[in-house]
Amino acid sequence: MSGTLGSLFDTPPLIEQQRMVEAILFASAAPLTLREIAERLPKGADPEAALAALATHYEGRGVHLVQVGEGWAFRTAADLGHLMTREQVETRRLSRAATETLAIVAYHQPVTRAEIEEIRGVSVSKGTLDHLMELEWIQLGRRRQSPGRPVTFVVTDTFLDHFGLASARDLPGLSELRAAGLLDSRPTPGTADPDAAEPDA
Amino acid sequence: MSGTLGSLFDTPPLIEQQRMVEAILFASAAPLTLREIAERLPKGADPEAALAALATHYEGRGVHLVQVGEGWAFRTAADLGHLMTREQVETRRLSRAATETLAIVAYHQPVTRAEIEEIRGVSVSKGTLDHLMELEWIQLGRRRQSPGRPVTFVVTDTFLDHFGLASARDLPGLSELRAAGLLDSRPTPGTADPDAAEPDA
Amino acid sequence: MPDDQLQAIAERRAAEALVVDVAGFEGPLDVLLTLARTQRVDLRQISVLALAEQYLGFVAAARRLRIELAADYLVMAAWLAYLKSRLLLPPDPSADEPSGEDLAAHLAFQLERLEGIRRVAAMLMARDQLGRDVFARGAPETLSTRRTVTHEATLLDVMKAYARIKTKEAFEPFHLRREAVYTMEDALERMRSLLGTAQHWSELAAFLPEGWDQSGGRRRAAVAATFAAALELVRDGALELRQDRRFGPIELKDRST
Repeated sequence: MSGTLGSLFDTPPLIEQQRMVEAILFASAAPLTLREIAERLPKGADPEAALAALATHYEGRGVHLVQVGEGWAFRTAADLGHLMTREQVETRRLSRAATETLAIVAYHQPVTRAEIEEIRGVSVSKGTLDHLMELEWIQLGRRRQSPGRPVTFVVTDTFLDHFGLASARDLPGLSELRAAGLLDSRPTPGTADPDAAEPDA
Repeated sequence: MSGTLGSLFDTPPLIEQQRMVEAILFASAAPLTLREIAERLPKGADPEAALAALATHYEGRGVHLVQVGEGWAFRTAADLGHLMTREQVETRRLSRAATETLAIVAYHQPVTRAEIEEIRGVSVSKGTLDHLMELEWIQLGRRRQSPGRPVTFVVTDTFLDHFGLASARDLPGLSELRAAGLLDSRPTPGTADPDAAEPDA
Repeated sequence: MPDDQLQAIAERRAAEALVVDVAGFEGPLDVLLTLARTQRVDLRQISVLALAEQYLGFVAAARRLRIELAADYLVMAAWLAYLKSRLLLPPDPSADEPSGEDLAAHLAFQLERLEGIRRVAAMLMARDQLGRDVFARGAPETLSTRRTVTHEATLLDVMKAYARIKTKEAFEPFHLRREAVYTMEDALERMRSLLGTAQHWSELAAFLPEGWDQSGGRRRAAVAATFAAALELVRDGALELRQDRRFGPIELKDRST
């Protein structure tokens, strides 16, 4: 039997598609994208509808269906975290420099190293960026189309997954920061900032 | 936060206990026994009742609550097992050794292994011949009526079929190969690597 | 103690803590932000003049305590001293420079932006985190991949392969066929070891190596090499050579006897 075999038959009813998506997502620890899910469903299936039905079914349960960037995953309900002490992974507390750098990347992305330094008022040690990249919370984005073509940093889906964010637009306090104009790029008076660029893309 | 905190409050209702068992079993790496589940639940909870309710809730779903030995665990429904397997067909180029061996069999059949080696100028591994036999492109012919009665190899109908030949005699002769420019060409770089494989074709 | 006295003590302690903790700061902007907080006003309404004075006081205190200050703290001090002068002096309309107010506003913006990032960073860290509050499936069922490999070859591949075998020799790298060459080095070595045996005049041909004394190219090669080696030994004074007549046999004799 294979997934492609299904195409020989009629597309299964939505309730059956829902079961399939449920099984596929349950089996995976990492989020799966809509495309990855669709690839494993019979032809003609509607993964989006199945996901929506599934999300409703799991509302209020001990396990939730959550969206993580482009992907979907089952995660335990946050209010039950205290029951999972044995599953808790011991993580080293992020240093203050790393926490701030991560926040700057998340809220100002795509952002160059020079911009991170400008915001923190202190140089960024390579170790900090390396550490965040090792955690797979940040990654290299596109090069900035400005002199020197500096690399930019952006947050990853792993970051969104870790902090339970459906997308970078759901970052806490994002709208307040934007409303206060704190995400604007304002060059120092009297200097032409070569890296000045759109704060949000 | 800790599990013991729950005991300070009243025992949560069964539906809440069900949520708890659901989350605990979902996050656990291994099946949990009734006792292990009870240890993680607030005092006064009834894990048996919660498990029973949970099993009912998951009946007919894509994921089932199943008993594994002494323990309990979630498992994807058996009828959806095919979704957990990804079929992948990879087409690879035949290795150079196999192509040359196949060519010799086609042009010189019936031919013994020793003769193939003499023509190629290098030894022919049994693996190469086995591989060609698995592909059903060559097969054993009559034994040669010479000392040792060595086996011979001939091409199969599958080979002729695959290459669109009515018979092995239809293969172009050396002069025709030369006319086609094939004899003047040095081995093309792409075919020089005996194991050169195209990952996807 | 009266409140104002208590507050004075608290402020002094805070100032001391600032200096002692200088290593704990994440740069001059961090120090400024901490100082700005003591003004207990909205960062937009902050007195940059007062802030500059506090920072310069902080740097002076740190130097009095002989605390090594990183260059960027001193750069900031110099910049703030400049900013202070710009704020105190009336603007020079002829100077093509940003006004003191512009510079002060930008500093206030930087401080506000840093504080904003710190606020949201704290909010971010307070979220439910995977592996701490929220958990993924503990026993993921691995997606097995059943890989079927098919091998493909075209008729052209087969024909080319055959062509390749049949024309292999034509493409073999050029090798000198050395087996018909007897080098002078070989001959010299052989002659040296045989010198002692030539007590009397002996024919050169007798010194040809075994297998090279038949006719043909091999013999010619051996004769040439042996003759050249003999000439070499004559030059060294180890050997005498003679030939009675043209094309006659060449004879040699050990010279030491």
